[in-house]
Amino acid sequence: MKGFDLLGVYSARLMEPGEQVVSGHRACQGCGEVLAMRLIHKELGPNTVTCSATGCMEIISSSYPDTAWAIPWLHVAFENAAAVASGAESGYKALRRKGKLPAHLADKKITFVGMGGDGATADIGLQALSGALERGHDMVYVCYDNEAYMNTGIQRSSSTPFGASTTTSPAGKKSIGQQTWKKNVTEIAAAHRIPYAATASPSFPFDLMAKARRAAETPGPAYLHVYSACPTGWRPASDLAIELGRLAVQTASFPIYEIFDGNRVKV
Amino acid sequence: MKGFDLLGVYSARLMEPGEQVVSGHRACQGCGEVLAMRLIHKELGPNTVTCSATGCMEIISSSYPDTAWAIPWLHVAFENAAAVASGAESGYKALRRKGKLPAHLADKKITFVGMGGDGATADIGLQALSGALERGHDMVYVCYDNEAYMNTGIQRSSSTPFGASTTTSPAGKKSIGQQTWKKNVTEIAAAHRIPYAATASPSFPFDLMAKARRAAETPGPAYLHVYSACPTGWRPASDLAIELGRLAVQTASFPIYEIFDGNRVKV
Amino acid sequence: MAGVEAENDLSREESRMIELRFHGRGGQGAVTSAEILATAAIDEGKFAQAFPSFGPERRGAPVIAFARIDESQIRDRTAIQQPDVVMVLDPTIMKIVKVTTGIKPTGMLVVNTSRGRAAIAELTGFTGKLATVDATAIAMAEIGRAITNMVLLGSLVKAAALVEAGTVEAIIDRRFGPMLGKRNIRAFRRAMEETDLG
Amino acid sequence: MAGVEAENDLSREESRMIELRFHGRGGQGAVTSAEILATAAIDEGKFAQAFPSFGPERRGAPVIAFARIDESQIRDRTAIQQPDVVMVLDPTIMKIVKVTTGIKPTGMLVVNTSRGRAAIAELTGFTGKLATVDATAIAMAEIGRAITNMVLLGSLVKAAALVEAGTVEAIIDRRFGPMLGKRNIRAFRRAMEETDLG
Amino acid sequence: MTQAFKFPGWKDLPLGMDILEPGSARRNRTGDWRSERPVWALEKCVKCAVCVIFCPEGCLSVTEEGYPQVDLDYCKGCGICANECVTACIAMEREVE
Amino acid sequence: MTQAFKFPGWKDLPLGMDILEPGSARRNRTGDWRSERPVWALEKCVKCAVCVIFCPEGCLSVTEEGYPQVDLDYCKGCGICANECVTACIAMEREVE
Amino acid sequence: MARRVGMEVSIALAEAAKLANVDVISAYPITPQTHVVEHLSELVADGELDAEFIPVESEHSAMSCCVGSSATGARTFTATSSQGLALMHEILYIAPALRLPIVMCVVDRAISGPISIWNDHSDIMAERDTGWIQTFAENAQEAVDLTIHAFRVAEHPEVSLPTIFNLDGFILSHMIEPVVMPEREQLAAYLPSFVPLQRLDPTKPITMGPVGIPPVYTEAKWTQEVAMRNALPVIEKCWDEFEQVFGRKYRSIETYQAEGADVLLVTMGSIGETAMTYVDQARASGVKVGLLRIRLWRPFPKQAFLEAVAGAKALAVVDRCMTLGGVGGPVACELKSALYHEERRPKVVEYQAGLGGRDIPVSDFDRMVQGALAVLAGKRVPEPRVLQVRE
Amino acid sequence: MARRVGMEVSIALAEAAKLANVDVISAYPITPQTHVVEHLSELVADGELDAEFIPVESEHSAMSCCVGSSATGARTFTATSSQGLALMHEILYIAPALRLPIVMCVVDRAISGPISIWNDHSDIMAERDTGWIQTFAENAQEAVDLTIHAFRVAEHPEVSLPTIFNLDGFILSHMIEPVVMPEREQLAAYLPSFVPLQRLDPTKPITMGPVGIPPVYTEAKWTQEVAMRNALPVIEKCWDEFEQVFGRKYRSIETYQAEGADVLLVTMGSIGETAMTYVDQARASGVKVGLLRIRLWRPFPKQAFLEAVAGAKALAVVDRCMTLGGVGGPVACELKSALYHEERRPKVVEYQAGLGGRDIPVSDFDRMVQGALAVLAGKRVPEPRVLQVRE
Ligand SMILES: Cc1ncc(C[n+]2csc(CCOP(=O)(O)OP(=O)(O)O)c2C)c(N)n1
Ligand SMILES: Cc1ncc(C[n+]2csc(CCOP(=O)(O)OP(=O)(O)O)c2C)c(N)n1
Ligand code: SF4
Ligand code: SF4
Ligand code: SF4
Ligand code: SF4
Ligand code: SF4
Ligand code: SF4
Ligand SMILES: [Mg+2]
Ligand SMILES: [Mg+2]
Repeated sequence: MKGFDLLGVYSARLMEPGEQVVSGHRACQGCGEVLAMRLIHKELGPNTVTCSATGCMEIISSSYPDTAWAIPWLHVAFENAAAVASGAESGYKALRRKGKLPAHLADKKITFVGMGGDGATADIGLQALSGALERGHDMVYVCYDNEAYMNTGIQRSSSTPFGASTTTSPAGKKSIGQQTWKKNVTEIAAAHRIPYAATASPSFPFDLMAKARRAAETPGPAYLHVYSACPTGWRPASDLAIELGRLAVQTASFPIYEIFDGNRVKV
Repeated sequence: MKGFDLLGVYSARLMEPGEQVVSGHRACQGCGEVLAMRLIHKELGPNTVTCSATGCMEIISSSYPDTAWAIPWLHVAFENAAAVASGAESGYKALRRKGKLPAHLADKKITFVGMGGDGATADIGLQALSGALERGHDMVYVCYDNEAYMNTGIQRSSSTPFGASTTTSPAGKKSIGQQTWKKNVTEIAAAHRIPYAATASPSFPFDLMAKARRAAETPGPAYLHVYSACPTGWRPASDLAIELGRLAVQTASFPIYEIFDGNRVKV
Repeated sequence: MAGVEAENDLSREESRMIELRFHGRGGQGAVTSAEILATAAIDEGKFAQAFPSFGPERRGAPVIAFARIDESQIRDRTAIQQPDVVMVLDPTIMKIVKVTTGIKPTGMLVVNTSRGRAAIAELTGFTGKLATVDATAIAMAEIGRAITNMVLLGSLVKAAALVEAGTVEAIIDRRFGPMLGKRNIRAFRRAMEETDLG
Repeated sequence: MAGVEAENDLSREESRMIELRFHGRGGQGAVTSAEILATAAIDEGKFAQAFPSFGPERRGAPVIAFARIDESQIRDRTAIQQPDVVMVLDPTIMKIVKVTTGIKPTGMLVVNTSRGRAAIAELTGFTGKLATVDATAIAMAEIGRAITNMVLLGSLVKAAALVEAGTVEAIIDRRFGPMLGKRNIRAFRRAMEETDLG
Repeated sequence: MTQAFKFPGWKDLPLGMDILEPGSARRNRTGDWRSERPVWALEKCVKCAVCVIFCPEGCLSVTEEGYPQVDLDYCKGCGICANECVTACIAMEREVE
Repeated sequence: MTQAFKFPGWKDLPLGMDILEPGSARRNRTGDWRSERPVWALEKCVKCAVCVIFCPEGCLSVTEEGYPQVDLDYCKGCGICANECVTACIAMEREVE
Repeated sequence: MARRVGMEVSIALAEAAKLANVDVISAYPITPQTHVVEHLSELVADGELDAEFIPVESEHSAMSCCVGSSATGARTFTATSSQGLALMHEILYIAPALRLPIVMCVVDRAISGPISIWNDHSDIMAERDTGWIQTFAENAQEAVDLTIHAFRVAEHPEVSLPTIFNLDGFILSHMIEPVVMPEREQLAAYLPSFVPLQRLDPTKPITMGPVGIPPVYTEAKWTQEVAMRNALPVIEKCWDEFEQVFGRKYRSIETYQAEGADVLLVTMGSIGETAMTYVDQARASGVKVGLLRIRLWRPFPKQAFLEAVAGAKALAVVDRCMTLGGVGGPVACELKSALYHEERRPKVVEYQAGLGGRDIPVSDFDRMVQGALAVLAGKRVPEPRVLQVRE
Repeated sequence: MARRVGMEVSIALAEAAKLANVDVISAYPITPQTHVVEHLSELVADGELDAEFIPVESEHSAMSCCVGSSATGARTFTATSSQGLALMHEILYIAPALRLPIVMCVVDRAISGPISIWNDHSDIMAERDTGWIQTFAENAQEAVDLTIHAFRVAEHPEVSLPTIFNLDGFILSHMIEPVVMPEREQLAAYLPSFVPLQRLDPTKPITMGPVGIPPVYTEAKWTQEVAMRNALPVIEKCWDEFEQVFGRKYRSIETYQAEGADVLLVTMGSIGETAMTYVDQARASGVKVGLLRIRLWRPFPKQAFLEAVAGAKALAVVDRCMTLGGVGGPVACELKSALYHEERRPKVVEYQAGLGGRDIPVSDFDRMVQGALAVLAGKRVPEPRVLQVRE
């Protein structure tokens, strides 16, 4: 049963139909990241506004004239998804309070999502994220962690694990590959004392979706760090994304857990 | 004895003479931040290269043609002191390894310091700091925390405590002042699993100086967060900086402690 | 508009611009006094400007501020090089700053001092109009702190009548609120009485 | 330089530039084959270019690559619109992409297929030179994976003799290292033998 | 070489180059990318829908009878469904020319 | 109104506008900022040097006899030394005109 | 009726933004912009302005938040200067491409290095390609009026472009001077509420900011250029309407004593006022000199400019910014480019002045005009010159 | 002897940086610059290049690290593109002010929005005021040669300025083409080791980057401008020396078939090669057209440019960037400015083309030249035109 518990197996068929990320996107064959993105947004549903960083998920879902998005979606740049989402959240907040929203939006509860890859989150967008968490916006930030800059060709990020060989941390005569330890953004986010932070993996889809929901329902900022296997960057066969994610969790090389108000809870 | 322990009292006179930050700087009367800067650099001594962020300490120490610095010192911008210091450290490292340093520098052990205010550290320079910590440069980063952007006129930072009134988080009919909780950069730094992180205050000068030394002697990145009372920004009389710092520590509103490799040690 | 007869000869023909420079220390309110003076002139329908010296000066350091008053629109924004009036809020400033730099020979020096006219005339070597007041004493007595900026404004109104006392008082009231406003107005009024115009 | 007699009539006069387009799927090595071809030409003293289609195409998606070969310096960097040669690395591509778009009537189509010339001629409607090879079969046999790019290069060298086999083999050897190099060279050679030029 | 979509002239570009049609990527038939296709031995299928949930393309759905069903217009042939199927009832078969 | 320093012409500006003289800020006599000055009743002084260490200006030093000594060229008169003195032997006195 | 008051210019324009009833302010402090945002924070804290004030952690995020906010249809305002503007640089190109009508106040300040908190135009000139509408204010009144005009123009359905109004740091921003504050009723008459042309709306989902692949990038940029060109008459029209409501008149290009002038001084920003003083003096002593002030810098009002200079024999152009290693300052460069193919082209004598807070006194204008007159008298046109360089 | 090899241009120039024995590389990946830094990482990982490779977390930090590194006297290299360059913007002004001879490869790419990974010059044009020396390469050989030249010039004691060499993204950076790789001995003969004029040295402490108060800011900027002007002859001299060592000749302004040309095409970057093809064809059919290529963009070689166009009746200038709402593209604007006061001025017909990765085929050059010929035949000079806008 590949570690997939029975309950899990049969609950799959209870899933609602309806997708916010539709077929026709241009992710690689067998991409674990796009699966995570699809499942999270499926769970969050149509009343979601997503602000995306540049990266694989942006490129493969929004090349004019094709969009894979069935919800309102905004891409601005690589390093500012959290800030853009803060702005969107604040815009709605102000308009709602001031009674300036059109009638059909006035009472709609909307989930605001900022999302990016590990590069967009742990590196170039860390500050925008920290600012958004600190200010306390009511939003969910999702990091898809495939442990490198995949969109630009498998360069190292600070989320690349020690020893991994990437195009900018290649193994060579004088180097074993990545020379630094994986930055733990979830811990960093939790150090902001936000109400909710969690790690997850699409290999455990119901867990992932439940966490997405919890993140959305938490008032204030929530952070979701999703381990996303990337067959292109990791170079295994294209059918292994789920298996690899499951393995990472089961061997605790990527533990999944939740942190409420800074206090860690294992799952 | 104002909480100053006896040992401390009498060790003051054992201090070495020699200053790296000289008189004639333009800090306000009674500035606690410049005191912290002076003491730290006094301890680190002449073989130090300091890279400074824009802020009070930069402006008051380096207005052409006046410099308060007796060590090599470089200011580039507000948000990048940690990156600039990384660069300087790497430059020396490469030149030394390649035998390219002039003879008089070849064997000199140099301490590389990046420094900035709480704004430069917790806000606009957080990412540069995170990057530097993650990459593992052998350097010391010092944050002078006076809990607001003082250089530009007492605007809030993410290090401003909850409820404090600043020019951009003013108390008013609809606001109590700062609406967010103080960001804990020391915890964030420690979440990077760096070998040494500590908090300190110039009100406890020997503790501060000992930590500065420990930070410098730690191989790899060290982070020092220094509570720095600012009479101009906090609006008390000009003779209270030391007293206020002492109070903050003693009431645990600003606890001082050390964290080695991510494990907290109270002092 | 300037209904009061000027007590001196700073000529007030149409469009004769008056330029003022204020000396004080960072944190002492030199800028505020320039500001209140200009606001008063504007409230009286005149044209006026006030501005600080644009530097990052710190608490304690000597600072300056400027004001201009005119009957017609003021188009000059450059620093004032040749002031008609120089105001010295802090007596200790004169030891370290040459406060008379650039002052017009026909100009006026308004000084906070406890030492009297003669001493100041000698110290500064200034031969034009001189107004002195022991502003620190007045401020300590009326406000309880050595914040002399409103006192000096009183002296100025007395000495040069660029604006009316009532206008200034209204602004002080608005700006400082009932408590502190009242004290400052008292200090302002005392200065109008106690200033020594020679 | 091109010492071997060309087996076809792609005219080789001085400065007649040959332009090639390669069709494959992301991850299949179309770019590599263009690159090796160009490098071989350069190693032989010719001028050549190779470049991918500059897009963010993902693994699995149809991709194209280009090459140009000439006796004199090549100054054109624009995309190739009218190729002399079109190489099809993956037989399934032809169902979804019109591989003959823009190809010169005098041009040549080199196709990986197990279905034989006639089927391809019919499928593509192309009436120019056609070279076919069951590259997938060769690759599976020699390399153990369906990586057909070196096989197709063999067919091309056989069909058009733009570069010498030895030059290509040397590059394959350099690039893939001893193990994989040897296998690819075997595949390359088999293609030179098994390619059907009609 | 084929570009089904006709790009609009500049006057017809939406403000800000927004894409106004949600999910317009559906026009992009990524089934073209496939070199292998999943084939079901439905007799072994327990209708658990695990394959459905794990498909990165979202191109699997559940029929009225509860069986999985693939939309080959989008299936890229990654093989995840086959690898994850709890009863191993999916096989990947090479696409023919 | 007084600017002791004569600014160099453009040709004399150092490369990159570096300041080549370490500690050149010493030319900046911040004693001018002072409106109060510290005055010592040395008879009460226990030579602990606590005042010295806490002076933000670094303008206190220790004499040969071990007593603190102020450099009034730089003392800004903040009063920290007076406030921190362990024996309260420092008084702040207003500067006279 | 509208009150005439003495007010610091920064405060006055913040009050104008309040009158515009902005919904979201996202800003980061930097000298000399600080008083603008500080006052806005106070207004929000006191409930005088109902808005979200987002205290971002950098200017990069300030502009990013503005983009997110504006995309929801909120009236969005920010302000910055110098290093802050430079840190926004990347995002400054994106806001106009997304056609988001953000309004930004740029308090112009020299750019580092060396670091300077004082005024010139080197910060804003670096953004001349970005696609923001840009105006320049000369005094308090203009700063207030241009604030209001900026919202009107930016959000105008025929425009929908972000708009910057510039004011000189300190020398204008920190001045206390008289200003007539508009009344709420006037605002209501002039500035309609913002009806966004696009919005992140779950009931009508759109995708904003997709990739501009080569078949479409050129067209996308061209639509931006066309939008800028089309904005020009709307901007003028909004000034006409402004005059009707408020009684004060603005034009893209404004002249002073230009009639019969042989030499026209060309300025942008607050030095225009000193230049007027100079022109008055020079005219009085018989020099045929006038003044041309560029109020609208982007889109550049080429036609109006050409008409305004038609009679002049020489222009003395003041740039507040250097193009290091370039042919001259950015404004002069552009003006010469605009004039290049004209039949009757004035000589253009270029000056770079007022850098990093150095005052441009009346005497400097005289030097400039004398330089231009010398050229008219037959002297070779000198290379662009930086004024007041100490030897 | 120097080997002629087929190599991807990015790899080739990374190899050139290796030959220059750089000490510190601090870079952040971005398409299409990636192959440059990837190859450098490999060289370092394999010990073929002894250098610190700093894998920064953003381009802002990349440039900041470069500043810190260069200030220690280390030979410092970086590379970027587009959004990355834009994110460095603030620091780009500071490196030249500090006179730090950093060398940067800019792989030119269009700037967002809309986001595009493809080539044009909108990224680099935004940095035309900053004070970096800037050259443009047209092919692999030039990219390699300009890499080496960049170090020579930047570190030249009479220059000491940071230097950018540009190459077009993809269309040049990703080409495999022939290149003659220099040999170590040649490098040794041409490029001396870096002797910094300033250094963060504890035995001789200096303060770098102090505040530029108004009495000194103007002078500081003027020294930068003078440094740029003085760099011009040194740059040319370094090309002369280059020719002596490597046998290849470069000039600030280069012409092709310019003699007797009525119309000169003006290009910058790799499209110059296609333009040559066009010129050959056009000449063959009797059109009197030539080509002028700007190799050195900063400092702008005004004199050489004026001499090169002296005989032409019209210029057809290609900008790879739009100045939205401006008078025209940045290159054309500057050229017209340079020509403004010349006695005999060619007509300048402006085109903006090749935006966001759109090819400029030979036929486009023909359209441009036809446009210029039409002007010579009496047609009004058209407004700047963007080519290939789909109606
Ligand atoms: C300022 C800036 N720098 C660099 C880039 C280039 N870039 C775009 S996406 C990307 C990597 C994305 O990595 P990650 O965030 O991990 O997402 P992934 O593609 O791996 O999902 C990079 C380096 C950019 N767009 N903008
Ligand atoms: C990019 C940028 N944004 C803003 C500024 C303006 N600025 C300079 S220093 C400063 C505040 C400094 O605050 P902090 O770091 O806490 O140091 P402090 O002055 O309080 O010691 C600000 C906002 C700047 N120089 N650069
Ligand atoms: S590169 Fe990796 S993360 Fe990106 S689309 Fe492909 S499989 Fe997914
Ligand atoms: S404002 Fe505060 S921190 Fe800054 S110099 Fe003054 S006292 Fe020190
Ligand atoms: S092969 Fe992959 S894409 Fe196709 S249905 Fe299975 S999981 Fe989905
Ligand atoms: S995973 Fe296998 S058993 Fe389950 S529904 Fe899919 S095909 Fe049937
Ligand atoms: S008053 Fe302040 S500055 Fe003066 S000596 Fe005492 S501590 Fe130092
Ligand atoms: S703190 Fe007091 S007792 Fe101690 S040395 Fe200073 S003056 Fe003497
Ligand atoms: Mg990633
Ligand atoms: Mg601070």
